[in-house]
This record gives sequence, C-alpha cells and structure tokens, in this order.
Amino acid sequence: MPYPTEPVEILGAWVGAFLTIAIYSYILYRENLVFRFAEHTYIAVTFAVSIVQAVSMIQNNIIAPLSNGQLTYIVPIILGLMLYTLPFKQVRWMARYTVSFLVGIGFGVAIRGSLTASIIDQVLGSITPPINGSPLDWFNYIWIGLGFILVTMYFTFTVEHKGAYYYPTRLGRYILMLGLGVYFGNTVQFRMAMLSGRVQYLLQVFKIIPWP
Amino acid sequence: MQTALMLSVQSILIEGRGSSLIVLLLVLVLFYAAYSMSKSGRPPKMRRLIAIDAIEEAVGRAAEMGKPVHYTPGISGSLSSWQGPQMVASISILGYVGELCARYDVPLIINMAQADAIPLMEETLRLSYLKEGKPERFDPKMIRYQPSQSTMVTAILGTFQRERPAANMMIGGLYYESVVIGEAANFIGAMQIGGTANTHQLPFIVATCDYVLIGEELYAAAAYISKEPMQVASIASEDWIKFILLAITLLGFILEVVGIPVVSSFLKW
Amino acid sequence: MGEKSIWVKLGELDRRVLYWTLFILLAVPFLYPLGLPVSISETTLTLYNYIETLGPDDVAVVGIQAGVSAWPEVLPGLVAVTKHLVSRGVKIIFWGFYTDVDMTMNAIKARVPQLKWANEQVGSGDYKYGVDWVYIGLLAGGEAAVAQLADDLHSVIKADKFGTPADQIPLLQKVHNAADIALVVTSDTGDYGDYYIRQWAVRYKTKVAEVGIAMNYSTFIPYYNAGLAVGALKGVRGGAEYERLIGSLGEGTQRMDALNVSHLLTIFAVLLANICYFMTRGKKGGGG
Amino acid sequence: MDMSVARRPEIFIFITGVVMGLTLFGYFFDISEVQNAVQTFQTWATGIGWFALALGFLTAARVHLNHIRRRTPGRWYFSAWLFILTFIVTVAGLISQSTGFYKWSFTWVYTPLGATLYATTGFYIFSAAYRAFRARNLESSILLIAGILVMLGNCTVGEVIWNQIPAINEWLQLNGETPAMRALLFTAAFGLILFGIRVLMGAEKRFLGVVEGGGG
Repeated sequence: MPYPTEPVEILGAWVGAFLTIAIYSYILYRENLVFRFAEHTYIAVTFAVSIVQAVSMIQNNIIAPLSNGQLTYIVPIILGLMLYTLPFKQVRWMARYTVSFLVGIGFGVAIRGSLTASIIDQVLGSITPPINGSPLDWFNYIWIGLGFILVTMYFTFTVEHKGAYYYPTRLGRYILMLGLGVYFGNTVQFRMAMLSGRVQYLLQVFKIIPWP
Repeated sequence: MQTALMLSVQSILIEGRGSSLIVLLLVLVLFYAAYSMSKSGRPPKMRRLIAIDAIEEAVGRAAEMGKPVHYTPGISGSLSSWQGPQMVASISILGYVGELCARYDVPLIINMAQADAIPLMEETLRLSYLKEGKPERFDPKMIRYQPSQSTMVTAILGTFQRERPAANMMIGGLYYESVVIGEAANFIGAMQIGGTANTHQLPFIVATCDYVLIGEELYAAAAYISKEPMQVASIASEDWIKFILLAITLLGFILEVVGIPVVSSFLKW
Repeated sequence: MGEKSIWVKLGELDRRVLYWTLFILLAVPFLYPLGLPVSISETTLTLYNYIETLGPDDVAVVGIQAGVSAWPEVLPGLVAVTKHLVSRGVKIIFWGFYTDVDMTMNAIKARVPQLKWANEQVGSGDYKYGVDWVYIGLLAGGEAAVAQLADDLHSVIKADKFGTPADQIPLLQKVHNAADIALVVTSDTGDYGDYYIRQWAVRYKTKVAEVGIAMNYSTFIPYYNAGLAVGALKGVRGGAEYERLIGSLGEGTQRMDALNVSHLLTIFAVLLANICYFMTRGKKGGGG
Repeated sequence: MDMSVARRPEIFIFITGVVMGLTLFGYFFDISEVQNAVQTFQTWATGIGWFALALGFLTAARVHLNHIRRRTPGRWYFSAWLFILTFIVTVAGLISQSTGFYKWSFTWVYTPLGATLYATTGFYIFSAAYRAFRARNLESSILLIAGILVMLGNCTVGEVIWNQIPAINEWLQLNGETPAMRALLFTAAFGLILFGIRVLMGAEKRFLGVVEGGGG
C-alpha cells in the first residue's frame, strides 16, 4: 500500500490525523472546542453507520425472508416496533413485552453458557492431576486446586471473615491479587500496542516514516 | 414406571451436561430451603456490601456540592446477549441511585450505548422518581444514548469536563472503557464506585475506583438493597451451593490423585 | 506549611507530563528501531507445530472478530499465520463478525501477495480464488450463528462476499460442517473465541487457535490447558514470535520495540511512584 | 377493552420464564423442536436489536434538540452539526455503502477515531499505574510485583535483563492467575443463576416496573 495519491484519500488521511490529534488534545491539554468538534463529528458518523447497517440488516435478514413467505419474521418487526411506544404514557407498557422477551433470552443464554463452562469445567480443571508430572506440575496442581478453593471462600456473603475463616480468606485474597496483577500486565501490552499504532499512523501521515 | 421415566430422560440428555443439570436443580432446592427458613423467621445474615453503602454517601456528597451524579452501565451488551443479565443488574442498581438522586434533588446523568436497554432503563428511573413522590422531576433526557462503545467513551470524557459530576458510578458489563472513564473521573476528583463481572476489567476498577463490586457481588447488589427475605435467602443459597461444590472439589482433588475418578466421571456425565 | 519536598511533588506529578513523555517516547522506536530478540512462547509453538502437520487437503477457517481499531495488536499475528497456512498449501475460508471486516481482509491480502481475487492473474504458488481460498464477508448473529455454522456451513453461507452462490464455489463444496475444518483461527477483541470453543471445539473437536488481543490470550489459557485450544498468540507479541518462527519479520517485530519502550516507561513510573510513596509515607502521618 | 390485564407483572414474568426455560431446556435435552425454537428466538432478538438502534437515535436526538432549542452556550451549534452530519452520511450510505461519502467517512473518520479512542487507554492505564499501584500493604504489593513481572515478560527487553523472566511470565500466565480467574468465573456464575431465579420469582421488582409500597 503506497501513500494515498488521490486528493480525496490524502484529504482523508489528514482528516483522520487531525481528528486523532483533536481527541488527544483533551488528554494532553484539556477539554476544548476542537475536541468537542471531533466528539460530535465522531458521534454523528457512528450514528449514520449504525443506522445504515441496521437498515441493510433489516432488509437482508428480516424483510427478505418475510417476503419469501417465512411468516415468523413478522414477530421481530412487531416486537421491535413495540419499543417505540415508550414516549406514550397510555401504551408504554407494551415495550415491556419486548424487554421481557429479550431478558429471557439473555438469562437463558448466560446461564446456559456458565453452567458447564464456569462451574463444572472449573471444578474439573482443578481436580485433574498431572500424569507422570514433574515436581513443578504437582506444585501447579496444588496451587490451582487449593488456590481455587481459597479464593472462592473469600467470596462469601453470609460468613464473616473472622476466626477460623480469617486466614484462608486472607490467603484467598492474596491469590486473587496475583491474578489481577497478571491481567493488568497483559492489558498494558495491548493498550500500548494500540497507542503505538496511533503514533505510527500520525508519523505516516506526516511522511516522517513510510506508509506500510 | 419411575425407571422408565429415568431412562427416557437419560436418552435425550445431551452427553456431558448431566452434572450441570444436577447443579442447577440443586441450586433450586437450596434456594427453596433457604427461602422457607427465612419465612419461618430465621433469615440468614448478610455481610455488608460497602460499595452499595457508599452509593448513598456519593449521592449525598453530590447534593452538598450541588453537582450531578454520573452513571454508566458500560457497553455491557444487548439484553438478549450473555452480557444481558449484567445490564439488568446494573439497571437495578441504577433504580436505587435514581431514588437517592430524586430524594436529594441531585441531577443524574447516564451515558449508555445499548439501544434495546433504553426502555427498561427509562421505566426503571420513572418509577424511582415516582416512588420518591417526584415524578415531575424525571426527565427522559437524563439518559444519553451513544451509538457505540468508543463514542460513549468520547461523550463521557466531554461530559466529565463540561458538567463536572461529583460522583461517577460505572457498574455493569465493562470493557475497555473502564480505565478511561475511571481515570478521567479521577481527573475531576469525582468519587467512584465500580462494579463488573468481567474479570479482565477488574484490575482497572480496583485501581481507579474508591469502592468496587466484584463479579458475584454485582448480581447480589439488588438483593442487598431490598433486604427482602426472599432476596437474602437467595444469597444464602449461593453460599451453600458454593460450599457444597468446594467440598466436592476437595474430595476430587484428593481422590483423583489416588486414582479413584468418581468425582471427575460424575462431572463429565 | 513549609516547602513541599521533591518526593511529594513527584508523587503528585501532573498527569499530562506523564502523557506527553509516553506520547513522544513511543515515536522513538519507529525512527530508531532497536530490534531486540524475541523468545517463543509455548502456545505460539504449539500452533506453529500443528499447522506444520497440515497440507493441501486440509481446510482452515480464519474468523475475524477484531476491528480495524485493533490492527496494531492483531494484524501481525493474522498475517503471519495466514502466510504459514499459505506456505503449507492449506485451503482457507475467511469470514468475520465485525462490521469493518472488509478492511481487515484487504489488509491481510495486501500483506500476503499469494492470495489473488478472481479477477487477478494467478502464478505458481499463488492461491486461486474460490479453489484455494474464499472470502465470505460479514456475518451476523452472535453465538447462535457460530453454532449454526458448526452444524451446517451452508445454512448460513449462501454466497461469498461477491454474491457468487456457494454451490458454484469449489472450495465451499468440499466442506459441510465443523468436522470438515482442520483449524479455526479466531481473531478477537470480544468473546467470539469462546463461541468457537463452545460450538466448534467442544461439539466437533475442531482445533481452535486464538490470534487476538492479549486479554483474549488470558481467557484462552484455561481452554489451552484443557486441550480445547491448539494454541494462542498473545497479541502483537505472539505475532512477533510467529514472524520469527516462519522467518518473515514484519510489523509485529517492529512494534515490539514500541512495546519495550512503553513497558519500561510504565515500570519506571510505577517504581518512581512507589519510591515517592515510601519517602513521604512517614511524614504525612497515618494514611497507610 | 380493559387493557390492565395485559400489563400484569405475571405476564412479563411468564414470558421471561418461558423463553429462559426453553433456552435452558434445549441446552440439556436433545429435542430438535426446542432447539429450533431457541434458534428462532435468537434470530428474532437480533432483529429487534436492529430496530432498537433507531430508538437509540431518537433518544439521543431528544437531548441534542433540547440543546438547539435552548441555544445552550458552547453546545447548540455542535448539536446542530451532529444532526446535519448524521443526515448527510446516512443519506450517502443509503445510496451506496461501498462508494462515495459514506465510504470516505467510514474509512477516514469512523475507523481512525475508533482506533484513537481505543488507544486512549494507553495513556490512562499509564497514569492509573503511576497513581494507584503503590505498595501500601502486602496485597497491593503482590498485585504490583505480578504486574511488573508480566510486563517485563511480555516485552522483549525483560529477557535481556534477566533470562528467567520468560519462564516466570509463562508460569504466571499458565498457572499463577488460574485460581483467581477460576474462582471469579465460578462465583459469578452462581450470582447469575440466583439472579435469574429472583427475576422469575418476581423478587426483582424494579425489573417488573412495580413500585414497592404501592403505587403502580
């Protein structure tokens, strides 16, 4: 990909760079009119993108099958339109039908997804001893198994963390903090990669380094 | 008769999901037991959720300073997605925040980005204001919808500097927005309460917020606020099932090593 | 109320100073590359070794669930793995669940020149569109769609990106469900990796590998340990490792320099903050 | 016609319960009718989501129209700009998504700004680390040290400093964090299930739109 040659494209690259700097002016300086302009521009374009995509999705995935005689596709249209009763006092309860339906699916999907993956698999993973393992493998087995039990003990609502329950939950909290530290470290990598990507983009637009 | 029924159930049960079904049924039984116990006058005690207690403090502070409270459920995900329950839990807590804001006449600003959650959010808040006897103070414009995660972040950055809320609450299915919102709120000295069940964001709400709801606590918050017997009973049954499964884990942890795979074969059933 | 000590001042440093330092220092490695060596992680190596066992009879799926905004982190890995698949002659089906997937597909294609569109000249070693690879475009529908793809690809995929019906595309005629796919490479910023694990790996034993952002690497480790995932690249670091394995250094390796700078700076900042904290702790009275 | 029956809380609980129940039933039992129904439900839900987007726009429009009508200082002309731009880009997009101004806006505004916003976390994570990660006590020290070791392990300079860094990092990634993440998933799962049960029992009153202590 050479540096854009079309004037419209060059303009685009510069607009992108300008808006990027406008957003960062908030961070590197403070809230200002340039940031506000970038903010509203971004929101406007995103609204347009989501409306356009919704229209084509409704066309391709609801209207098209409906006109092919798949009559069940009338249901999302009705339920979707019921959301629009919201501003009208007398009928706004109708939106609640749609909400109840969506919430039912949400809970069904979430509970279904966590029963095996978050409960059974986690227990199973904690009780699978290594086969012909090294001492380190056995240490890991104990670390993960007992660690899991201790951290879970920390998350209780009806037992106070006192007396005999104090030390295990304390230990559980330390193990939890270790896990959070690892997560933090990994996220730093991703975020910094992203930020360096923006710096690279600016350097490219200003022709300080070559376009990829 | 009974065995015939058992066999027919067995034949349609999907392999590897039997143990999940047992766990789910066990949860129901324990819930019923805890509920009967608390109805018969022996309600279980629930430990304090400091983050929830802090909500009133935060709203009170905003009232003293004459500044608004900012609330966001994060990006969360649509109601029908697996993130939906986090959104529902968040809106439930928002209802409580709304009541307090109505009570102390504190302006409330909500930035959110899931369109299908708007009706639930609006209705919940309308009722909060009604409950406090100030239905006329409810203004649907307090809900500010933004069309995507990143636009929501931009809008929140702007909101913070322009309207300087005294408190920021970000509770729900948070993603990358957590650290940005958290730091930007720190910048303006807002008191912060965070909460999420998304493990990958926990380090950031722990780092940026004054009070946090971690994972399970997010779902339990509504029960904690209402303190109704059924709600508290359900929390107790959560603890019971956890202890039962921890006992099973410990048992399996030892038995597997000596070569008796009863627990793992049950779990794989 | 005497003069504030240097430690107090440093501890309360205006954060804009931090931001400017970071912003400027991040530009340095692009101007003066460092090029430090990269060691290979286990999860990168297992994916590499698995692809080494594949050949022209195998079909892989590359599912793009990361947007253009995540390119700095995921694109190097996606490109490196695609290059490896191409060098082994593995057939590839690309699709995505992210609105700007077309741009990502074009970016991969621009970096893997063997991939040719239908209207392009095919030379030796090149991938003929429709026969060796195909691009489906944007799909929608979350986990349900991922599940349906696993059960019956053709119930979801009626045509490719250009509207050519699926029954006129030779490569799509070869595959019917998840069992026909040798490898799913999933590139995520969100949760689609979990969907492929649940719907493809668990139900059809299809091999799944994550080439997403570093946080997805963390979520994939339990799957990897449980044998459900064949490998995972840890964001751009994984990409840099993979570039080294296939002997084609690229943007991942380049970006590692920026990571070195930013990580050292972050660690330095944390240490500095802690030194300030310890130097001032006793003086403020309490506050522990 | 008396519509009050149609808005009794029981009806909403019933809808939620049936949909939730079928979804779960289809997970455990291999009955194709149920599974097809659940699949259909999900297709519907996706469709409803697209309809909801316009509701989102109307909700936002209300806020911005208010600014314009009241001529809010420093705000109203931006709100007006938002309307104009949304309109132009939408019309352009409805005409053609793959050419013209829509494509241009998508490529040069939507995409780079998404990346820009995403990358702001780089700044904020940096200052959060500076401000919040102090070794106040044992537990914050553990978090700090684990975080630093992982950071050193993730960038290549770590192994130049000490050749054991990659091994330590690998242990932290593959084993060190596992118990914490397991426990978080495990406990949150029960929180979720019991929350679902409370919704079905009608205990989550806010969700049902019932005002505690009468009202309606």
